[in-house]
Amino acid sequence: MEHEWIPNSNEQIKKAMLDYIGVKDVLELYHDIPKQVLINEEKWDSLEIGKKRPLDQIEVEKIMDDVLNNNKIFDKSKLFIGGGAWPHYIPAAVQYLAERGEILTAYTPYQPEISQGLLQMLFEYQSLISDILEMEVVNASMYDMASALGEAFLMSKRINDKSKILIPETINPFHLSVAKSYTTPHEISLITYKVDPNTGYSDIEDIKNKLDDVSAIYLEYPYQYTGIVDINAKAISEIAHEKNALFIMGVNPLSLMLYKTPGELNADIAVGEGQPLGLGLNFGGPYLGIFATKWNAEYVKQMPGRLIGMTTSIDGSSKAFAMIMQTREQHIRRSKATSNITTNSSLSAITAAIYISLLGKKGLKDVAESIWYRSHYAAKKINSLGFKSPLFEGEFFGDFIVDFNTDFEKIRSKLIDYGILLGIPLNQYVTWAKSSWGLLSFTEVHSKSDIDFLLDKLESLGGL
Amino acid sequence: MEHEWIPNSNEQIKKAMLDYIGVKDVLELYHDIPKQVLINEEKWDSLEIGKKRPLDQIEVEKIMDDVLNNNKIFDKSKLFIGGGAWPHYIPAAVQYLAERGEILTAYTPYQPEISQGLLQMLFEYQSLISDILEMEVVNASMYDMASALGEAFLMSKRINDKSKILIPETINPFHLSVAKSYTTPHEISLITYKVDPNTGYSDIEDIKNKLDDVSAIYLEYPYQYTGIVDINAKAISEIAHEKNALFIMGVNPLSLMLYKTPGELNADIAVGEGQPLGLGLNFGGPYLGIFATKWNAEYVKQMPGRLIGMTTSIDGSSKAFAMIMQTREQHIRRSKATSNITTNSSLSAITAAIYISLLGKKGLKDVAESIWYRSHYAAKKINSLGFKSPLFEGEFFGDFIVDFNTDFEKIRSKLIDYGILLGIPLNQYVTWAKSSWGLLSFTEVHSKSDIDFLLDKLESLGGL
Amino acid sequence: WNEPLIYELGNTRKGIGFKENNEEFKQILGEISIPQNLKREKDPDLPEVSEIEVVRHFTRLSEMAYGVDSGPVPLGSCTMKYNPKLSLKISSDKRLTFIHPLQPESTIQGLLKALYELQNWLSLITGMDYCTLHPAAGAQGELSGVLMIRKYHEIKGNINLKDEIIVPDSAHGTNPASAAMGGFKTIEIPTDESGNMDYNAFLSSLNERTAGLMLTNPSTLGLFEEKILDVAKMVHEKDGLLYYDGANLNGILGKARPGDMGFDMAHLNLHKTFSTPHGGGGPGSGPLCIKDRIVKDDIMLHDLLPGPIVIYDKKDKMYKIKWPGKNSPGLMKSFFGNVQQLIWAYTYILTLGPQGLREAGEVAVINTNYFIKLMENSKGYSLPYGNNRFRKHEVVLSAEPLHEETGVTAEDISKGLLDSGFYAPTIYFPLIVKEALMIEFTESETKENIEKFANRLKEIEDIARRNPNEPKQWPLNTSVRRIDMVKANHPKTITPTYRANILRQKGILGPLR
Amino acid sequence: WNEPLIYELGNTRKGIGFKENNEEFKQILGEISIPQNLKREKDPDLPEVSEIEVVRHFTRLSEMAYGVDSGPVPLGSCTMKYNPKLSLKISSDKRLTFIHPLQPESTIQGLLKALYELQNWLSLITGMDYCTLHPAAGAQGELSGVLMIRKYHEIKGNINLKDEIIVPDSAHGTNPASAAMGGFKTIEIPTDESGNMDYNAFLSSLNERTAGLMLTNPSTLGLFEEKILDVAKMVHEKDGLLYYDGANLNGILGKARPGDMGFDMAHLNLHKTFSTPHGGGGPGSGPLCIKDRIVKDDIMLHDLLPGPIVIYDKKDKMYKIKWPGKNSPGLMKSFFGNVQQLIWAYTYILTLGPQGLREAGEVAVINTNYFIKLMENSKGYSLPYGNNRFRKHEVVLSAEPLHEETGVTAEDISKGLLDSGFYAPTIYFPLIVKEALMIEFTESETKENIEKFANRLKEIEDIARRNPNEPKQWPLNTSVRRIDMVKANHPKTITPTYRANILRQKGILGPLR
Repeated sequence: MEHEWIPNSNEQIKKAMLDYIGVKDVLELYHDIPKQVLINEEKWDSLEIGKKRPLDQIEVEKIMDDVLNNNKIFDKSKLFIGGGAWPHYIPAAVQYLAERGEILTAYTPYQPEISQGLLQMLFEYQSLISDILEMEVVNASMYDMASALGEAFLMSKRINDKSKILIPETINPFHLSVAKSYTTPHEISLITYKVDPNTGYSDIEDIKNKLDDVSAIYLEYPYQYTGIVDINAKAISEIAHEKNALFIMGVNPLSLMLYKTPGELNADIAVGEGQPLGLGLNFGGPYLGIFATKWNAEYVKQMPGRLIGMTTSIDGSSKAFAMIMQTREQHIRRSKATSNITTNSSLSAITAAIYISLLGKKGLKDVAESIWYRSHYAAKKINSLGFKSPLFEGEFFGDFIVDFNTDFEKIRSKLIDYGILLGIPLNQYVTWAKSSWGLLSFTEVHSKSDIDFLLDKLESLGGL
Repeated sequence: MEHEWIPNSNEQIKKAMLDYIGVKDVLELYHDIPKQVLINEEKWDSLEIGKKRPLDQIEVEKIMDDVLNNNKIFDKSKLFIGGGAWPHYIPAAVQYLAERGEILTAYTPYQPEISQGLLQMLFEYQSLISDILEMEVVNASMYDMASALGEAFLMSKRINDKSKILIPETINPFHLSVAKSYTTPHEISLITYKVDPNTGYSDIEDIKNKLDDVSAIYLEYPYQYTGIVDINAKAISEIAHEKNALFIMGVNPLSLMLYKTPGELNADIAVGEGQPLGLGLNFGGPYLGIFATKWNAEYVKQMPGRLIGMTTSIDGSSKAFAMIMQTREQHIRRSKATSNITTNSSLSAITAAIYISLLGKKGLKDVAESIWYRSHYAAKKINSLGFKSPLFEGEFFGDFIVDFNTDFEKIRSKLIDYGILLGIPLNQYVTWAKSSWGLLSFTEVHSKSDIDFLLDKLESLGGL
Repeated sequence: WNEPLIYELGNTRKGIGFKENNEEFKQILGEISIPQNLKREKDPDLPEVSEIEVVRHFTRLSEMAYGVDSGPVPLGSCTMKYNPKLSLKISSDKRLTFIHPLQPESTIQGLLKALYELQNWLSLITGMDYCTLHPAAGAQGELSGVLMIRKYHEIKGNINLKDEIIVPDSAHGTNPASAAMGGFKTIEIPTDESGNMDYNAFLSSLNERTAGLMLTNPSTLGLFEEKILDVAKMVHEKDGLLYYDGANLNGILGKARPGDMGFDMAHLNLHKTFSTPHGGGGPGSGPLCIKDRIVKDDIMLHDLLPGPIVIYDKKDKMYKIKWPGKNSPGLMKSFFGNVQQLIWAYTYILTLGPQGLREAGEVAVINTNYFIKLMENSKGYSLPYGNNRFRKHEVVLSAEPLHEETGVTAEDISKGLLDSGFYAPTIYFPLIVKEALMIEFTESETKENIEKFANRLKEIEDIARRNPNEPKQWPLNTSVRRIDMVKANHPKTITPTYRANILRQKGILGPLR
Repeated sequence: WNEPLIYELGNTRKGIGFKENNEEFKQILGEISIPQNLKREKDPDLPEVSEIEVVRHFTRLSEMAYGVDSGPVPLGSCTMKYNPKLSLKISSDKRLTFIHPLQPESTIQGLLKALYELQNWLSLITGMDYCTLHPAAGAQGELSGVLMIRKYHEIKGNINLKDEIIVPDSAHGTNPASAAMGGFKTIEIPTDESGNMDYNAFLSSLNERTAGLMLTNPSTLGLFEEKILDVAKMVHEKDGLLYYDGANLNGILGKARPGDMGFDMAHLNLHKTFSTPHGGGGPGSGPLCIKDRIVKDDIMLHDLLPGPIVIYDKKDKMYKIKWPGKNSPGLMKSFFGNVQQLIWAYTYILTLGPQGLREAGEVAVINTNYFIKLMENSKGYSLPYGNNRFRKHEVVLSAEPLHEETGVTAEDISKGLLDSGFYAPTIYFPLIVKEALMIEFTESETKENIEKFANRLKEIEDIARRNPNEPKQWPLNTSVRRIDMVKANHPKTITPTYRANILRQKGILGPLR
């Protein structure tokens, strides 16, 4: 079957190659496969794979148009939903650059001499994140924040071999599930500490009561399911270090443009979700797991994932980049490796580097301020509509909970008719929330008129 | 006003530069402009340009979403309309490659050593078109077919200094208008020859009666406003050459995959519309003017536009490409140049080269055959609905006229409700058509089910 | 890379095809039947390659090209500014690219509104009254203007008398070429010491035969025509029309407008002032704007526009296209215009607003004069014409001093610039400057790059003095060394297509005679 | 190019910003008020550059990268095939990229249907019963499988007993690493002369502690495990589960299915077999497919899947997502999966259909064996293990003969390949082959390129014999020569970020200790 994606699929070319190999038929090349296992052509071709026949590209585009059009298509400025992934503005230059074929179709840069551009981009990603976090070591990416968190917990155990990790009650439930998957085989128990029901801040006393054999205390900052930026961050850091436990932070790189950084708060490990840095929502992926640690050889040795370093050519004449500390990795260390990760999220990391470069310090701060302003404006206005908004009184960034006094899911459904997707019905995901609570989210994609449109529609549903 | 698109717009940078120049204020650099002419800042800034203030990119995208959404958006498979520009399938690789920045943002390759890639692409365009047309000389592009035609007529006059050019009655009316604009200053009269009202073929006798002082006979092939492929092409060629007139053809590169070529028909000049070769409809542009001529030094010397040639480096060690025959062009010859054209449609030409390369001989023939099949299928089926279809009995390709017995514009309006855009109401553009005539068009983008959908809707309008 | 021709990749594979697509039709209609004497005899000798081969081929070729995305392109009079990716994204949106040119107006109100606004914005930017967005490029805009001049005098019954168009000797080649295409003779006026058009020569060329004047202002020397108001008055007194070549508008953007200087018409190059990409040679877009006036009786100059304009019909509350009527020379191309470029420019103006456009113009001018200052003490390069005057968007240096001293030419210097990662300036133009280097950074270039460029020019000067033969070897770092232009143009070896090459090899094609 | 760091481009300009956007909010809310002890003290030292500088920077850097779009990337076990631009266009469509992961199911029926179909297709391709599309990459798919093995034995009450996983010594490093992350010990089995897992060693390693076996088939040597059915039977007898590493599925695509060989679970690397781009290191996507079976009572193996699956609810006539329940180890990442990759693979399978997938597999195998034949008479390279056997998708040559003769290593050879415009193979892997060159062309490579590659290997052999020092100097044509890896990793000079570099220069940061 001749196909444009398979150059040698032409019958004459194949015949010439088979002749040269010295076989009559391609089947001869498979003669070592047990007969019971080998599938015959007819059977294979009759399987319900695709449309059971090759399609022209024109047919494929038509089908995919159907696939995409058979969804409710929301304008991104009408998506008021976050909870671990947020609609953001992505400048056109980001996608253009990240999709250039030399980057998109490259493999892991095993041959550094011919991949300096790729390596430099990844080094720049590490560096830019490093400056945002104020931490000196950043790896070249993890799958996403959740898996980065799982790896952080394993790393903590490898460092101090203690078995308990304290996590906040209002942790992102997806992160929790993943953290459990990762840690269960290694006998780490995840212990929840409480948050204050009024402020949404962590309950320091509760933490102090649970410090026995603690390997690490984890703080989500801001909490993705409440939007609260915990004022006790510094205190928790100090408590952890007093007990020789690690302080692990889970961050949003954008909020760090305004709030204290893991570096300032003396975190040992920081993980974060890089999706806000120029990546789409993509119904869940791919995203970008940020992983950073302190300038500490033991930590770096125990760190999972790939690291790019700056060095020079052997003759010292030019700067050069290469993968470093490879002895931690699976392809060399095998069962002793710090992680099994190999393919990570390099292209997401490069995308983030392009995004950060395009905006620069001022642009990123603009975005953070936009998020702050919009969410605070919306919270205030929704409150004036007669709802408890925000539910928690603590400092918040971007996301906040509103108690709508009635089933939030119903409100959400009604608004879909206006092309609005409003927030997350929290009680579907966490046990601590009521069915009347919705987690709303606001970013720079929402203009004042977008928010006012939402307010207007919310008001019109008043009688609900 | 600091802006991301103006690197030196930072106030400090500007100040440093102005200081170095030795002026206090940027206005000093404009002191030679008469005071009455100079606009002051306030006045300028108050002009209704854009939104009267700079916008963020996010605001611009919102506004442009409105601009684009405030149109009726037809799926391309529901566009049954041609007449000089046709909906075609454009493989994704075409747009990706043509938009790569090194090509998109390049200038005319005045410095060949650093622009070999660009020059080679243009040379390949010339070559690929040359093989489709079977003519040995093709220029690097004109604006579109209409302007190419105007230039062809001027070239003909330059060659034989005769004053009449014969053109068909059913010529594309836009082409006619442009040809008149170009030729009027040069005292060329455009004389119409008739087509047979039954077959749509040219009236040879009428041509023979009009041969006095004829510089060229022009044949549109196929006629874009009837779809007819003229069976008299060969005869016209011979008549022209007998009278020492030029034979000029206007072609569709896709139809040439099936029909006799300008080369076979001994045309002296061929022009054509390259839009079907991977370009969008774009509400009228940019398109691609194809311009080809015979292997004849006098013709090439009189040819308008840019030519790329293959040669070698001076030491002969490697193949190389460069602009050739530049002495014909305006930047050297000024008022004696063959044309004033400089910026042409290079990127369209490159796009066409990519498109042709991706499809290859077989793929292009597939497209041509698809067009033939679909248009013939539709013509037959519409006929069976009780309309005269096709109106002309001659051989046709892609486009054909149907007499709907009632005001065609009304039928077209009704179908818009179904998301269908059906054809061109001919009598709005040409005098020889009735209001009941519609020019329909079918290409490879229309699947059988798309056409059947149209037939179904047409039938349902029966009572109209 | 040394990339083979696409033909050399062979013809044994399969490209993208649609064969399957036709099977169901074949069953209904049978095989394709084409009259024998219309049937193509032999399939064309096109390549047949797989998709990956095409992608690699053009990827590699693109890496052997150089655009603004690669680095500075200081081509004078070309205004190679940054082409924003924002505009690329919007102008290649399929909601735009699949709008057919003959769609009913009622289905494209969003688009027509934008085009209507663009007409207005360009009118305000140029100080004119009407704009048609029709011309496909600047040169076509010029021709449109020339044809309007012709029509103007024709309607007034003077066309046999009015057959001369005045053009300064510093003008772009397109000016005389456009005038000629419009059937006019061109009268060239020399440039005076200060870089203005020689006013006395101008006056003595002006007469009853004068149909109009074409002027670039600022000129290709980057200098503003100081006597422009007098010139306009004099031309108008002879009932000539003043045509403004908009190629250099970036030099006075937001500071002065052709309409206020007395010009009757002006074209704009959207790829210059309004950031549409040049695509390695086009497509461009050359809107033509005019200041309205009575031509004769009730015929206004705007009735002569050779292209459509969008109007707003207040009664029907919709935007409509007004196609040219009987007083127009006709159309210049099929359909409305190069709409992708128009929408690109629309987004550019929208983003910058009047403040941003002014800033662009100012920074372009600062960049030029900063560069001139950097070069001030260089002995090898001189600044001919108006040596003490500030330039606007561009500057023309002469390498004649260096040439006289060392034999190194403007071309050699260009190649030396290529070797250091810059594109070269426009060279040997305008013709009135010997060994001309015509340099325009636009507002898109950084201070650092301008400094590097100046340093490189000085470095070349040093090398030329130390070893005058070395520059003759340049370029060294490009994908090919200097090119054999004799072979390229010789009748026996000229090769405009691969087909010609093959037929010549087969002995079918002789020399080009 | 020698491109500076983005930091070196400076911090004096302005990037894309949204300042204006906040003015109207500021008027209502006043200045931003953040509690003092939560306020960041100092803005980060990020670059501030203009848009054109960023575009040029990454354009130039991309030209210093090498992907499948640049030329052949014959990395063994990486299956670097062509990444169709069709799929790129579709998977980056904003109708997909702006779907939020927690959108109501009712609003994404089109997407869920496609994902549902993809699950079915992958099940049929692997001969399995259920697939979760959840894992973010192949290695995460492996870990998911290992966690399922763990859970399986846990539910059966055997987890304290079952603590060993068998892995052949030719396995990818991820296999033992994943087993370890799942809390298992790995038992390595040597490879026999014919390239199979040593069957006797396998038998003697098999015991009551055996929790499962992880196998790549065809192996990293490109060889099919001939005794697979016996192996499966034996492992199952010990109540072990068989895990199939799908990295090499391309070698038997359309010819044999892991489900038919007795495997209980398999992950797929969509970037390998199903053409999603690797992006210079990810993101990938590693769906996990399983053959269902009873675990205990009414608990089925599919209940243990650590990821969601899409189901069709016939009653509600809609597609829904079934998230893992209490018998699952939990999720592996946030949300559904790497959906861009999934949709890419969906379009790939849709385009090729079963016939095209089979063709892809067959041509990949033909390409490998054609290359082996081309290399047959070369003395410098040997074919260790199963010397007389056909390979499937890849082949491992040993440069040990050449190394012994000339001292030239696999690494030197790689660099020589870089110099001729190829990417290099995977080297020094699998560990059981000395001076290994692991070569995989996939079905995307042309016959001509395979021949050129073979010729270049032979040419390198000749050069090595003539002048053994020359290869030590390679590469010469890349943007940088060989790299100082000692400096790269030394505690005093290690530089993982620009920040570390700056702080070290300031004396704030010491050696990494």
